[in-house]
Amino acid sequence: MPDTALAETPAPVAAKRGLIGGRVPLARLRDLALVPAIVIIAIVGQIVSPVFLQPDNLLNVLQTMSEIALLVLAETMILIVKKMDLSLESTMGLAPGVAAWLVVPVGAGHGLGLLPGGWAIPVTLAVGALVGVINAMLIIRFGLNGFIVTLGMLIVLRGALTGISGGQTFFHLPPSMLYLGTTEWFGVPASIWVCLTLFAVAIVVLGWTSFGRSLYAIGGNVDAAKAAGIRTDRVLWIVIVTGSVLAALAGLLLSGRLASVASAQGNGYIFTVFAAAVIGGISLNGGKGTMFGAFTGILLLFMIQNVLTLAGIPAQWIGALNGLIILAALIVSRITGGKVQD
Amino acid sequence: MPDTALAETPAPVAAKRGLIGGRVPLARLRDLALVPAIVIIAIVGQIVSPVFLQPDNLLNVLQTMSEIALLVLAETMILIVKKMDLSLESTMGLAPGVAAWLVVPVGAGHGLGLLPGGWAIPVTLAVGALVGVINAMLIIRFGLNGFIVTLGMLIVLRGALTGISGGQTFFHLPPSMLYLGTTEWFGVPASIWVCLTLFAVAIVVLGWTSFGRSLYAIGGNVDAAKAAGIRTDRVLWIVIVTGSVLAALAGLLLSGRLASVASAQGNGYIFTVFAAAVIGGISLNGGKGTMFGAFTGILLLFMIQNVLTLAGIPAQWIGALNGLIILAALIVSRITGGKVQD
Amino acid sequence: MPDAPARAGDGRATEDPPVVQATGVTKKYGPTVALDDAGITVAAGQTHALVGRNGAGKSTLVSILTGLQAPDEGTVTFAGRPAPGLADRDAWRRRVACVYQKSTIIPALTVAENLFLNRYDRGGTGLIKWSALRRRAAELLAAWSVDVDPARLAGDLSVEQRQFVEIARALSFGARFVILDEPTAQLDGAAIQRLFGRIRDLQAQGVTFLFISHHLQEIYEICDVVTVFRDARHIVTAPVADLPRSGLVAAMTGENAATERHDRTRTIDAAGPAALNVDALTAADAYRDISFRIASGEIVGLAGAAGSGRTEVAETIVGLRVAAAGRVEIAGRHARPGSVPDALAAGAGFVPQDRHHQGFVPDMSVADNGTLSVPGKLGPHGFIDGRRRDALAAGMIENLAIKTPSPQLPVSGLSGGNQQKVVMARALADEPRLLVLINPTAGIDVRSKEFLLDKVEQTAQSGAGVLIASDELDDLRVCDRVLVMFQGRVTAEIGRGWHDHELVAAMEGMNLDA
Amino acid sequence: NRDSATTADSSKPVVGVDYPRSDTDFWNSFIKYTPQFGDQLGLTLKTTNSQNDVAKLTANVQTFMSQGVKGVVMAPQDTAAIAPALDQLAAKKIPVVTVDTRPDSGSVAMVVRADNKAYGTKACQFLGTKLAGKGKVVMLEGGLDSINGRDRTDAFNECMKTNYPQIKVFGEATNWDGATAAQKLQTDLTANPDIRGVYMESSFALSGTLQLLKQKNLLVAPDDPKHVFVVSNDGIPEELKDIAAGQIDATVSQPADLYAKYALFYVKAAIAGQTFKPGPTDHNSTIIQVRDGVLEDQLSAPLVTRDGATYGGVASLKSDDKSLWGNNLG
Ligand SMILES: Nc1ncnc2c1ncn2[C@@H]1O[C@H](COP(=O)(O)OP(=O)(O)OP(=O)(O)O)[C@@H](O)[C@H]1O
Ligand SMILES: Nc1ncnc2c1ncn2[C@@H]1O[C@H](COP(=O)(O)OP(=O)(O)OP(=O)(O)O)[C@@H](O)[C@H]1O
Ligand SMILES: [Mg+2]
Ligand SMILES: [Mg+2]
Repeated sequence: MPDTALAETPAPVAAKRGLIGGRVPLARLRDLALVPAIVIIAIVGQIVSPVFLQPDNLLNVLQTMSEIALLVLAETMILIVKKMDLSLESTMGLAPGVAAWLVVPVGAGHGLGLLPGGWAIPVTLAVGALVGVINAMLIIRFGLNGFIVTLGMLIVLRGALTGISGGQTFFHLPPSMLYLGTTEWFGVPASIWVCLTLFAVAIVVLGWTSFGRSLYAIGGNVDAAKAAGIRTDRVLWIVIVTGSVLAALAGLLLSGRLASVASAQGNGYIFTVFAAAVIGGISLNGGKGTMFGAFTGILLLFMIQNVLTLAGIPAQWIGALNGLIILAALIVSRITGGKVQD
Repeated sequence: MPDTALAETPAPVAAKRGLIGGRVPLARLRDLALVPAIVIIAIVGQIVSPVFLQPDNLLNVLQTMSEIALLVLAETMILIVKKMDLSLESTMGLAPGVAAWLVVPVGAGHGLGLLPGGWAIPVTLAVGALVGVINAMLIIRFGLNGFIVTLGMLIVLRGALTGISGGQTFFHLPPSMLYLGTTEWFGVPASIWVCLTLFAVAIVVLGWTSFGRSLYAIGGNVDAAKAAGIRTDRVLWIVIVTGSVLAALAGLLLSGRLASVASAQGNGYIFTVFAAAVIGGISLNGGKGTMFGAFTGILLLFMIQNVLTLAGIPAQWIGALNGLIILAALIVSRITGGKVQD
Repeated sequence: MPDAPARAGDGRATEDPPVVQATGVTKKYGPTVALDDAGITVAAGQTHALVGRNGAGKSTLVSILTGLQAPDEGTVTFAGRPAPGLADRDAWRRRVACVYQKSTIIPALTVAENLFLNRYDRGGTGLIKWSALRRRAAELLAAWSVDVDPARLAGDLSVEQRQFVEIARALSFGARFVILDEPTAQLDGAAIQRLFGRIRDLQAQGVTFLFISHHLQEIYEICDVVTVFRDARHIVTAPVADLPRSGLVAAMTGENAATERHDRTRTIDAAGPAALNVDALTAADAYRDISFRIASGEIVGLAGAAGSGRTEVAETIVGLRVAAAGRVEIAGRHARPGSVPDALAAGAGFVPQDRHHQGFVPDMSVADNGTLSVPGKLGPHGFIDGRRRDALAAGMIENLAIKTPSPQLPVSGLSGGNQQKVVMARALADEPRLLVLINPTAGIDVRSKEFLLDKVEQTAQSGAGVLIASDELDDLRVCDRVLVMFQGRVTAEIGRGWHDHELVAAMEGMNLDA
Repeated sequence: NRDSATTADSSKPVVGVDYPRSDTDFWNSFIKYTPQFGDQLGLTLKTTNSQNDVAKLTANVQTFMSQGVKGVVMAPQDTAAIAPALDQLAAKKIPVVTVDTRPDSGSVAMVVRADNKAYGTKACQFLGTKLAGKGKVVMLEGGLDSINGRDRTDAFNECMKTNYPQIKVFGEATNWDGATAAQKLQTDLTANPDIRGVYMESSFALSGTLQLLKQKNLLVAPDDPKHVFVVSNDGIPEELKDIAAGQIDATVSQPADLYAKYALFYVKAAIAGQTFKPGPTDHNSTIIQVRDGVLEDQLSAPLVTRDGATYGGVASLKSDDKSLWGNNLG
């Protein structure tokens, strides 16, 4: 809300900032809001089980979160420009699903075997891009509300995967689809490298390039962005389509890791994605939050899950405990982050 | 956009309005945006199966949608004041779940048997109210973002139900819990009466009382509402708590109809609830839309499902088709409803 | 068209083509005609004023002249050459810089980034160099003597600071032609003078200005030529010297001879019960120890520069803020601090500072907005009787001459002046004993302004007390006395018949006794 | 192929079949078999899909009644909540056969299912024998809210406790989701590298588990001391292939074909007014009376292993046995 400056002299704000932040702008402190929570969870984890801080276990956490982290990355970009994409979770299943359907030979793997294995990755990414184009067309070109469009798409795409797979799991994926999900580079799973690299790239792009800054400008005030000469529609197209392609990539990683495409792949992930982004400080009203914050958000969620698993909490109470910790992390992070949220 | 003042003599606007609406303001025409879609579905349904328009089948549609329609009613109120409650779906399960847990005798029904059967309904509604109070406290009092708070609550409450039930279904419910879900009044199931009555009340309250009008004022511009002397916080409290109580009531109806409380009761309903509200013309940005519109939204969704069931669509493709029809309904309704959406 | 397109700046013979020329411009928004075959010619070096009532099409012309929108018909030329394509924003920005009426500041970004949005400093890697950017921003702000840390979030700035950031940004492009759309509407006197000083410097360097304002005296102060728009059409262009104030107003309103306001005679019942009694009101960071009394029938001004605390005092009285100490009595009743409903119940009527922010709900109808604070009058038991509401609204529309085709029109569809009238109508809806008005005429054209102030006087005449918190001299002229605030304290009380400079000096904290 | 609302041929009674879900391999096989056996038995089928939601199932039952079906086959995944729908069907004298689950109350013509408790026990016996009664195993449970999942979990735990008390079981709820299962298994393997057995309560976790073992270099021949014994559940073709290839060690074959076949067989019989008595059947199973008015045909769900040996008293079939449904699929 541009108009909310009530007090004509916001001197106290400045004073407070001096107190906490010194030379570091508050905005940047905010990115670190979750760091204390992460440290606490790490300590608790280590107390619960000495395994927690072992490299193996940490890699395990990173690997299991890598695919959903890509969804968080995509959603964060999209939220920053003040749009929304709920259909990412379905794209994550459908894109590799279509590839598997076309590539996997007839028989036990349930595919059609129409294309050679090498086509799998291009097809996956192309399906992702296509979904993005449809979403962008409906949202940007026809001016439909992003929430409803992508909610509709979520249902359609999920249904399409059930349809082509007949509800069955595709097995016998070609080696190209398995590669990223299974290889290790320098002793660390490739999917971790991919995830961390993409986050690093996104942090740089969003923080230090004019394309990245234009995302914030658009999310903050689209008319002002237009007036400043930003081609807002083009940026929105790029963001939405890239988001879907990233979701397809995430699907590829997950399919590779599980060596299969289940017909329910990705179902329900969008809740976690939003929770991570929002806990990580991304505003649903656009223009606010950083990639680093989003990353800490998803990291925190997966660390909590890992600790709960290690602690051997009775299965029936894991859900409630998980929720409570998330809620607590959220409240704490917002209290330390200061001020009423929007 | 505050600055888009129209001309001092916006006569042309009036002319156009006259053209379309006559004495009916355009805003009210919008409420009817889904009526053509409903008529089309009804015709298609009748062609697909002569059963469709039989009273039995229509009552079936109404009864099946009655519980979720109450969630839509609750969410509509909450969206109009520009808040959000994702946790309604969990409240719908937890509230009757707690009642059953306390009331159902030890043994086959999985309960504790601590309270006599008559307590079931008060306990259900009290749990609903309690959830509402917690949400309201976190959102209004502590200024936390409603989306995240209720997303957290969704997980916590769902987990709590799994926790107390151990994942099992409560049955052997006391007669008081069964009553509303099973009785018929004048040959029509009680839950239909309850649902229609509450919608009628909500239409009157929102359209013709100053309390209802204050909801729109708050959603449209909360600062202006405050400056106009509306006790905004109090109204928000009432809306959020009432929403949760309605969700508990919806849970009661569903438990009564199914004579049990499953530990997954309500899971995933929130998608449908949002889809219905938004298709029905409720804006996620607050201050817009009517109860009648929301009602047509949920009615349309359930009619689509019923027609698809009657048509005997192959199981795998029902999901995709359902989504496509929703997407189409949405696009059509927004095109006839006119103008770019927010 | 009454006049041929301006042969502007008669005095200075210009062989150069005009800096900008728009001819035959028509622009429609759906059924609304915002510009109808209108045009303007701005010669090089000129400072050209553009005036007209709310909704006359001024801002629309600005958006066409700055390439934000294409006209439906008509042409725009810069220095004789056709305007660049809409997509080529950089070409536009080389030709013309603009401070738009609507804020183009992005609150979530830092001041530095707002200043250099989309034209960042890049290092060798192609990445943005934030330190260089901040340095440049600091220099730019220093040049404007705007005391703001460039690393601050723009959303945390005061309205005035934000306005200056916008102005500084517009002028930093180095364009030789600058458009300022109501730059002074949000500024106090001192700030306006600072802006004008800066404009004069640039004028001396030959920069051309197009200046839009509802403060007519500013036109006379810094402009050479004035163009008047009315009802989307071009009416007249003339050197300011040739168009006295009355002629200007007549051109704007289409009526001859703007009626001079006659002083109404009001009886102030000084002995009777006070409409407002403020006693030792203190809020730690805004104002200290404020005490005054308003009798029924009395109009009291609360003047002061931005940040003097006048707005905060007024907001405290109606319950929008809570004071740390002190007491407020409205019509003899102690209102619970921080409760607007209580203040309204005690008999207050209220026009908030910024109508867009606190004044109205844009998507609600004129009738609903007008009756928002009087639910009790609309029907029994909290029900709303549509006919009663519409009748009440029709009364307001009639009484305040609100131009609207129907009470059902959403307020967002009204022009600014009429929106303000709706807010005013609501304040008057419950026959208030005390009327509290904050900047009641901001952004309102002259005609509507006179009209609203006239209504205020009428209200006082009927026995209500009025408090006007404003720094607009026109608003304060209707007051029986003016309390001047400076840095949170009441520093002077001035009776009727003051001179402008006297009041301005008091608002700036100069001690006149010295 | 499926006959919709055409001529109501009296010799082809109309039967409503509700599929519980269409997003698992097992139920999709069931969905494939149903029309086949429907044709064979001369039935006209109306089918619906309740997507694992009992509220949808009751709505579908209403629809069946509006459509005038003579009998209903369903697989209520929530065995308690289905009671009111069963009562309504009973009131209309429409016989019901439930597949896979047994309703907690109400009467049905026949329950066609395999004994889920036996699945858990068989898996436990196999793992217990293979591990010689000691070590650590992970059980990837289904969803807590599934009765079949709970039966398998309880039976597995129970059997381990009584027969192999030295074996430590890590039970992990997975919500029938492959990615969740992989995540939890990975955590367990990290914390306890000496885990030597995995029981997956359904084939959903199959390939994720194998990938993980591969990543951890634990996918080795059965005679290697590092070998992790994997028992799956369902008997889909992929599992049988993996057993033959030595990747996993056993599965419990849940007979999707027999489910479809006998559900339709019993519903047709019930429409014709035929009744059954407890005792052995002609298809290698036994009908038992589980409570008054409820008969259950407990189809055999054989343990499948590579060698077809007997483990802890449980006989098994070889993975290439022609009687397994997974070897007869299209
Ligand atoms: N984006 C828009 N959509 C629809 N109508 C518009 C839009 N922008 C302007 N208008 C209409 O065009 C007309 C001219 O508006 P404009 O903003 O140019 O007036 P103005 O002269 O700048 O008034 P003010 O003095 O209040 O700023 C008005 O009737 C206004 O309502
Ligand atoms: N909008 C912004 N305004 C100011 N700083 C920002 C903004 N966005 C990001 N930054 C921060 O600026 C920091 C980099 O600042 P720094 O002054 O080091 O820039 P630089 O480009 O490396 O310049 P130099 O190397 O000359 O110091 C990063 O921490 C980055 O997060
Ligand atoms: Mg304007
Ligand atoms: Mg640096």
